[in-house]
Amino acid sequence: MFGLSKQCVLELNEEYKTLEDYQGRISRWCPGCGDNGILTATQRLCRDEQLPPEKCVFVSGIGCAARFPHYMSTYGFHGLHGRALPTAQGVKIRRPDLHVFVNMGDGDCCSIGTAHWIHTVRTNMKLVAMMHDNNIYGLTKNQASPTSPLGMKTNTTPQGAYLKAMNPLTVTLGITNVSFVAQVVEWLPEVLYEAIRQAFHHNGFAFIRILQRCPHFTPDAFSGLLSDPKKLLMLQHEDGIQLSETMSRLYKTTEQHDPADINRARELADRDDIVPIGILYRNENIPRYEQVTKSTHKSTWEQRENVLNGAFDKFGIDADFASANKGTRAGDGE
Amino acid sequence: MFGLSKQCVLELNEEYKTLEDYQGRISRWCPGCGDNGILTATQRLCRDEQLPPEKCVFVSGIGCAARFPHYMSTYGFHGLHGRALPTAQGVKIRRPDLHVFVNMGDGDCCSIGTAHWIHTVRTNMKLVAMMHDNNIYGLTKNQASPTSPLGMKTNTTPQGAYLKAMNPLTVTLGITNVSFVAQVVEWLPEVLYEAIRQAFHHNGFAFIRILQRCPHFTPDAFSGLLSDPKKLLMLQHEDGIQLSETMSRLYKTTEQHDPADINRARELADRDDIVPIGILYRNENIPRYEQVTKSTHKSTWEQRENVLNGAFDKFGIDADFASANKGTRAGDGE
Amino acid sequence: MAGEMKQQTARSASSGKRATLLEEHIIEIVSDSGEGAQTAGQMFGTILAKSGNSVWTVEIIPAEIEPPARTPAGASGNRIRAGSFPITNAGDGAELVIGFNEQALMGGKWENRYKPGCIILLESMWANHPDPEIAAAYSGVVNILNEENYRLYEVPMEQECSRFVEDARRGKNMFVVGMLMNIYGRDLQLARHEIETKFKARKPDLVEPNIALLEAGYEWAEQNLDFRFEIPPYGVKEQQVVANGNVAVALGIVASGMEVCAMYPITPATSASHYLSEIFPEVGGFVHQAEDEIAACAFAIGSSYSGKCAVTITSGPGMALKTELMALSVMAEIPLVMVNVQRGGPSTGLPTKVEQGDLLAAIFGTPGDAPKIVMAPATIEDCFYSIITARKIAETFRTLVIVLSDANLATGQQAFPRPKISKEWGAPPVDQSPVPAGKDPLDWDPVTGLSQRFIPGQPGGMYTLTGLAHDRKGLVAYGPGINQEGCNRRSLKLAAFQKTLQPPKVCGDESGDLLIVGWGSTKGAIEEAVARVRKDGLKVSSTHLTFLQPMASGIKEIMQKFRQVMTVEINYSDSYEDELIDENNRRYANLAWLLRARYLIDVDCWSNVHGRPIRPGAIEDMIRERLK
Amino acid sequence: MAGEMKQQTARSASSGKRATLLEEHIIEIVSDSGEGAQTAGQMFGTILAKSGNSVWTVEIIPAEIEPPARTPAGASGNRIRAGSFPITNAGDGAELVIGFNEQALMGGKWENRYKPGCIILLESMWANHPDPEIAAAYSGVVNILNEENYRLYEVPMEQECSRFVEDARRGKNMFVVGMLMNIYGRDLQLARHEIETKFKARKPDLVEPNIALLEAGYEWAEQNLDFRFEIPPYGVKEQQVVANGNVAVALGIVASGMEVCAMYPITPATSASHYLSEIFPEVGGFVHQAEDEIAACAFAIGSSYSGKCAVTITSGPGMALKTELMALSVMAEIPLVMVNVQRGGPSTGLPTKVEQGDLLAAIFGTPGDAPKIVMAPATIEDCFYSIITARKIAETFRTLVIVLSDANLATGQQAFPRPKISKEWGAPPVDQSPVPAGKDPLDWDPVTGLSQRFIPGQPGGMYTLTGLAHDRKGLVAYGPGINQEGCNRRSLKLAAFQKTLQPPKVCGDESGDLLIVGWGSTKGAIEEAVARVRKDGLKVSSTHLTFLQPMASGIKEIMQKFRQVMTVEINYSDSYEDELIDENNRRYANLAWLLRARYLIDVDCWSNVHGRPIRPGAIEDMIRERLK
Ligand SMILES: Cc1ncc(C[n+]2csc(CCOP(=O)(O)OP(=O)(O)O)c2C)c(N)n1
Ligand SMILES: Cc1ncc(C[n+]2csc(CCOP(=O)(O)OP(=O)(O)O)c2C)c(N)n1
Ligand code: SF4
Ligand code: SF4
Ligand SMILES: [Mg+2]
Ligand SMILES: [Mg+2]
Repeated sequence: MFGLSKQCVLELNEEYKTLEDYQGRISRWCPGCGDNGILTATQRLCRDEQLPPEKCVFVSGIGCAARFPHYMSTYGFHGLHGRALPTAQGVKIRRPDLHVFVNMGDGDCCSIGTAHWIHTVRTNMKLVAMMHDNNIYGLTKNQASPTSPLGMKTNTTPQGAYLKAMNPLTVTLGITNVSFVAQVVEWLPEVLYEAIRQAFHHNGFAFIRILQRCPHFTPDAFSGLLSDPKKLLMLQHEDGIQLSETMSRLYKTTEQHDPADINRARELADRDDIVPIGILYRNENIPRYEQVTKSTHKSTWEQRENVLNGAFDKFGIDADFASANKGTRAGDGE
Repeated sequence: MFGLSKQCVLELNEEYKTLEDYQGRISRWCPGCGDNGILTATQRLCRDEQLPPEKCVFVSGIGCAARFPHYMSTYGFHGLHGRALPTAQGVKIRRPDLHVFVNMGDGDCCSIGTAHWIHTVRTNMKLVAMMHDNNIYGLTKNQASPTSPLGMKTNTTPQGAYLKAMNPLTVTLGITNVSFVAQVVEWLPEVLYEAIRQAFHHNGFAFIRILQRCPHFTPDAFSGLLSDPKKLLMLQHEDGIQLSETMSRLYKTTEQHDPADINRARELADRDDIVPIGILYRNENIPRYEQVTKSTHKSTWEQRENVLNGAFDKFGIDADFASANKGTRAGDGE
Repeated sequence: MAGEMKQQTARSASSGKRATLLEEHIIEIVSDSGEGAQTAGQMFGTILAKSGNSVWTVEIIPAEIEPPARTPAGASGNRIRAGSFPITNAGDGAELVIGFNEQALMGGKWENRYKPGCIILLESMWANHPDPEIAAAYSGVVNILNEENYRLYEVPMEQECSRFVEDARRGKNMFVVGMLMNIYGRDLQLARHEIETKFKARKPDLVEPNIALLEAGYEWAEQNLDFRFEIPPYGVKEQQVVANGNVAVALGIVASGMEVCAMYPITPATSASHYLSEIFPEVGGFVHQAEDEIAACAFAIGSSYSGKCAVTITSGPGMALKTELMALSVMAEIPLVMVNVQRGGPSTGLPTKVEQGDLLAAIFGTPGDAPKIVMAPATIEDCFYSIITARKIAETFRTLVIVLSDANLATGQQAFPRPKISKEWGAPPVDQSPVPAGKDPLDWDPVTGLSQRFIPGQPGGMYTLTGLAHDRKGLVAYGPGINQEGCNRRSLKLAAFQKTLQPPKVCGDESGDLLIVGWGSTKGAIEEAVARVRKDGLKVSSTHLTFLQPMASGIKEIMQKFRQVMTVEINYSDSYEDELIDENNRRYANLAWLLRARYLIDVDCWSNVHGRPIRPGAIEDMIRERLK
Repeated sequence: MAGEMKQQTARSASSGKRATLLEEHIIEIVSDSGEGAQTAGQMFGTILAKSGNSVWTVEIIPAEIEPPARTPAGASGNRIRAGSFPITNAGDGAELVIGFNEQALMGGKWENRYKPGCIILLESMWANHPDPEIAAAYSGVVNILNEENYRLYEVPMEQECSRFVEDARRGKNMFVVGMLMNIYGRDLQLARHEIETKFKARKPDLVEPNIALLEAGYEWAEQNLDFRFEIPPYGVKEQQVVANGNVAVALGIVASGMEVCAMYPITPATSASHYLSEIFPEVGGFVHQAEDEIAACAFAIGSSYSGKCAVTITSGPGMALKTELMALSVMAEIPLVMVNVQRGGPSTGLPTKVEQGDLLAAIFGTPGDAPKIVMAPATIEDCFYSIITARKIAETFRTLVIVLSDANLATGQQAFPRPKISKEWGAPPVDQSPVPAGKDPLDWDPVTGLSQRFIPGQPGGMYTLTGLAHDRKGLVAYGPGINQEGCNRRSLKLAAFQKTLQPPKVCGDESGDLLIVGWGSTKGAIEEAVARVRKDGLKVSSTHLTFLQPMASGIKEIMQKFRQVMTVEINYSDSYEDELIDENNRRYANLAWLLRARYLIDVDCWSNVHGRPIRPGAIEDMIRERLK
């Protein structure tokens, strides 16, 4: 401590953010709801990374999961059902200084939000997307979601869901420009945290599917996984997640999986018999939309004046009247 | 001809449909537009299968490709941009007697229609979907589509498209319940026809991506493929497409690919260096939505009376008042 | 008269105490979620109805799925309005409230749900709670209630119940039913029967302890409460059924002959499809949960086009997403029924609460001219019949019919005469016969509005439907005359249909000082308020519109006979009380806009967006104030 | 006066022939697509403008991308209206038409685009075409034109041009320009200059043959045509720029300081984003083509929320899809500018044609109460400035501003005074300074309507925005009072803004027999028609509204001074001429509805959905008929 002035220490301490600094309103999810664990892991990340709360934006859609931003003390955007991703893209496009997170339910993301999910993966903007997958519509009280397993009785499928559950991982891994795909379960905080952390540091769009318990409507959805650790296939790799010793002792079904290997990632994602947990795929070299679309020009008023004057000169009556048509023809079509 | 009564012959002849019987209004696509070839192949299919024109419905969205139904003399539904697939599902759901075809552009299907594309694959209803992929928005005059190649100059990307083209095949092959995926080019009528034919006979949702020339806006999009037959990888298999001798002589880059092998299909679909042509994947054993959702009860008026009377008894004031609440609580939620 | 008590000497059925004779009473039971206040309320509502009262019940639903215990916003329960005259709405302030804890109770008080000074029966266990904060909170509330002169009775529910069951928390609700049986002097046997039916099949061992709790409640009230009420039955002559508006909609769908319902879940509409999902397969029908509202609407349109007339059910935000397809259905003349169970808006708004804020959006929401028919059920019974009517109109005129229900109808329960089933309700089967030569797919008789629809499968009928401008053959055509003709033809359907409508009835005299015009679920409350003030001689009448577009003839003539006309609606309007508001910028309530524009009569409006059914008492006060 | 010719003795600049002196003339040039009629029209329009005329040009666009040759629907070309007074619209029937084939020509005739008996210059090569059907078609048309007394001149264009170029088909357009130079007596040097600028850079070897063709056309006219026209210049004092409405919108976006435009292609809006895509990067801006309109709108909202005010551009069907997000922008008080370049509806309708059919949808389309500001540019110049204004209002009042342009403005070209650039136009930079304690994110000054927006990045401003009902802190709250307050506060913004609006100007006397009220692109035509009938002493005036919601004060007072009031609009309304229509069911034009509802004045309407700009002559006829 020699040489360190008292003032500095004080200031450092003052600025150090604790978990409480990221806590918004008290969460009102059901007791035992898995969303709580996801919230905690995310707050831990913010604390560990010491993210300035005012630089974080949590964008969500509508649903139980989508209440997430209210429980953070950062900026939050609790928007429309299904529209979290394009909103988040808009937030990020010209604000590289902001850390933008997206929290969606399985209905939010994989049903009404499908088009945005696919296209956001494609644009590969630097966002962390967490899909809270409880296999059900929680907030609207128990309707089938695309990830509801075949035969599950819900209020809209009282005779049982008609279709096999959709696998969001295989879809995501099929999208051109996919750059980060992880799957975790909220009841293993260590892996959950690590996936969010790696997502946060990923250079592009990070998609995490989080299996999330909904004790209220689907108490048994994941009971098989909970009771039998062998049902989880822990993906290990030096470039992926590395399990702690305790975890390794409990979860022994593991595979060395290199997140760079997309073919293997697709095969793993496709397995019906076991649930792969960890980083399925990562590629840090895919161009990011906010970067490739960035203009080299500044948005100063002077620059605007220049451009306007240029246009007015070009369209000036004394100049070239016909050029007013260049590239401006109102198209035909429907 | 012995033993065949004159009357029968006459009737047979009368009923035999020729290509003209499927021709609607004269097509108004640009000269050289690849859509014409797709139309011809489809009319040939109808003729070869002798489909009653009144039993065929061609559903489309909006775009050049989506004008397709007008050029057939069957029933046609030229609906809204992006909404062809859910409309077609609705047509088919309780009309198993109808042959339902869907024609969409790449924008129609892979941009505004993305969510429906993904979910229609998932429901696996018996429909033939042709995606006319000209890598551009034709009808609205030259804007980037999701399949426009990186750097392509269009009216909305005058500096060149920002993103690598989306690969509709890898996406489709990642969707749970995918059951038929083919890729063909419209300038090889033999393969085009064969893919549509196999799609027509497929027991579920058949998705065909057809690379389609748009001489007006993207004259060079496929010139590489046209000039160099080696760039096409012809998938051959006894369960897939088998090339004619002439074709085999011209197109020598081939692979024996079993359409049952989804992993290989995904790898093939993913190749950037070569364009696989043929049936990538087929699985005749995926349940079809219109079948699994079919009720065992008839929709007779008597049956309706029974059900109504049952409900009125149950909700009758002399009976069980409280049961009026069963399963009927207006949900909470957003 | 509503809420007014008359002293009587009659003895109640059950006890030696003097019972007050009432025409009606409003009871609320509130507990934490999971404590069974809803079950208690439903059971007691059933008993009241079975013993001859007219009953309206509404659920009190918390905003969260499992809200934290002991919170005002977390209250769950039931309101029961019972009377000896036909009850058409949830009424004014509750007159007897039972609270399982003081917080749940206070939620209702803050929302002004209780009549000041009403009777309150409050679980007393919290007084001595080990957590001093809880004890203090409890006694704070008790003080307030006493100060404000509520008739507060502290009831040791937990203590009493624990004599019979281990988990007293789960038994209180039957104890409460027992108390109510005593207070309202009903035959205990009726409640025993309810308990038996409820548990016999699935949990027979619960029958006995619950009956014990019931009897304990009854006995406790007998010993400790100094009031009894008697609400004489009202004479029901015909068979009745009880349902909420969403159940009625689902039954209407079955009765209308429709075969497909395509939807995407959204509160408060979803429960209609829940119930429909259960019964629809039994008539060969199918509920399709689509990936979103757009797909749901397109699916319904596709199905309708193929001859299987379809319905799509949604609420405001969902209707917003269907806007583009709504226009297609009109433009391409595909019959479609759309039910919008309105909730509080704008945007996600108040998902569980009532509003009538989607009327103008339903009529005008589609860009371009897309004339459609818009109707609104006013009662739960209407919810049933309006679907049958809507399907018929949709198919007859080949157009979109929007049925505007709302959260008030969706969650309220009421008895109505058991419908007499008629084969006429059903849809005709798909016509597969060949189309005669020379017929065009979009021909339309300009006088009757009728036309033959060509359905896939019909030989000779092949044509291509399009949302582009087109001629009568369905061929795309951009000529100015053709587009004008098409728009004209579609608009004239409304005119032709309009000629068939009957003028609305006037409730009250045909002329007077004030006419109140309403639409949708407010009917019961408006008519009750009007009846009340008319008793005092005020010259007020009301009329209620079922068809909002087009509107029946004769409405202008009705309005002209009154000095003032106003609408009462549950949606937003500016008020002249706001300093910024003047006649140049005031924004009117939905129906007021429509009436003003069509009839050029200075129709005023009184509306709010409190997210609750408008109470008859509030309307009454407004009228008295206005005519003072 | 418009279209009226006066015999003069003056000699035209170029020839010895007598020139008729005109105040204005309307020229149409039509060819098959690809034959260059558009280029010819643009070039001659430029020359007319440079030599001092006021000019309005409109493109004639075929419905297909590459339509078949020699078809009426396939015609491509240009209309030029030039005059010696300010020309504000495309005018009435063309007075001189040049056709490259008789089919393209007949398309315009069927659409009544030509003045009966006007001059027609028609390529004569088809007369002797080897295909007898073609030759017959040609002579059939020639017969018709002669019978109907058109002044038909058959011009051997192909034959003349083939003397100079191999592919005469591609050279005819310059021959046509040459003829026009002679007919209107302009200095040939001007045209030579245009050709040089056009080809010099990219195809220098084309300069010479094109000039040869030009001169040949000039010479041919000199030798063979017996008419010449002179349209004197009108005195322009200030610098002018020429643009179409979509270019003006794009320039307005640059000038407004916005940084993001999110869109999805749709006709006729897309070309605005095409041009913007070219220039926006130069000011650090970005055009995002989203996967659909919903994503585009959400993207724009996200960007605006983060402090980078955004615009989204669309047309009717796209606006329909954005409906839900429009309400979010209002509810969550996020500034957003939405440009809707209206086209013919409903549904896919008439994608390339004009309509003003989205006004009511813009105002009322969102379920629930979502008060937003709706404005409409009336001229191409307005297109530029309205975007600047819209951005300012959107940010000041934190709300949605919808700018309703249309296909008429989008595709018309006109000169207007070169804007004097002002720094005031621009948006303030993103405020990143800490938020003072005690401030709430949704506070709002009830008098001025002003509020401080909290933008991500600002320390101390953290809150969660929501589309659910919420209090001033943005906290979700379902209480009745809070929702009422929120709706009220959002509505009062409109009232506060309304107080700042000036009453519209009256064109003509302040009182009279008839007032015509218009909005949007019809302004020029209405005012011209009014001016014409006023010259004959009719007591007619007009007024034009820029703000449709809210509307300025004083409109009622203006209307009250006229015996009759009506709107003229390009959208659908029922007409009393239809037997089925009566006052109980007539559906009014969009603006007429609004005026009737607000002012209770019996505002009539005259409107159509022909998909074309309304002509001054048609309005004139209607007025004369009405006041007969
Ligand atoms: C446009 C629209 N449609 C429907 C809804 C109703 N809605 C709210 S949340 C939700 C789905 C909730 O499921 P999910 O996304 O899985 O989230 P969870 O509640 O399970 O966390 C739905 C359908 C809505 N708010 N908006
Ligand atoms: C809701 C809506 N948005 C936009 C449009 C405009 N639009 C018509 S076709 C089209 C895209 C055409 O591209 P594609 O689907 O690839 O078909 P193509 O013309 O290339 O065959 C668009 C954007 C529309 N008609 N409706
Ligand atoms: S309903 Fe399920 S997902 Fe929603 S808060 Fe409760 S437990 Fe969580
Ligand atoms: S624009 Fe392209 S896709 Fe459209 S018709 Fe022409 S060639 Fe075909
Ligand atoms: Mg979920
Ligand atoms: Mg395309």
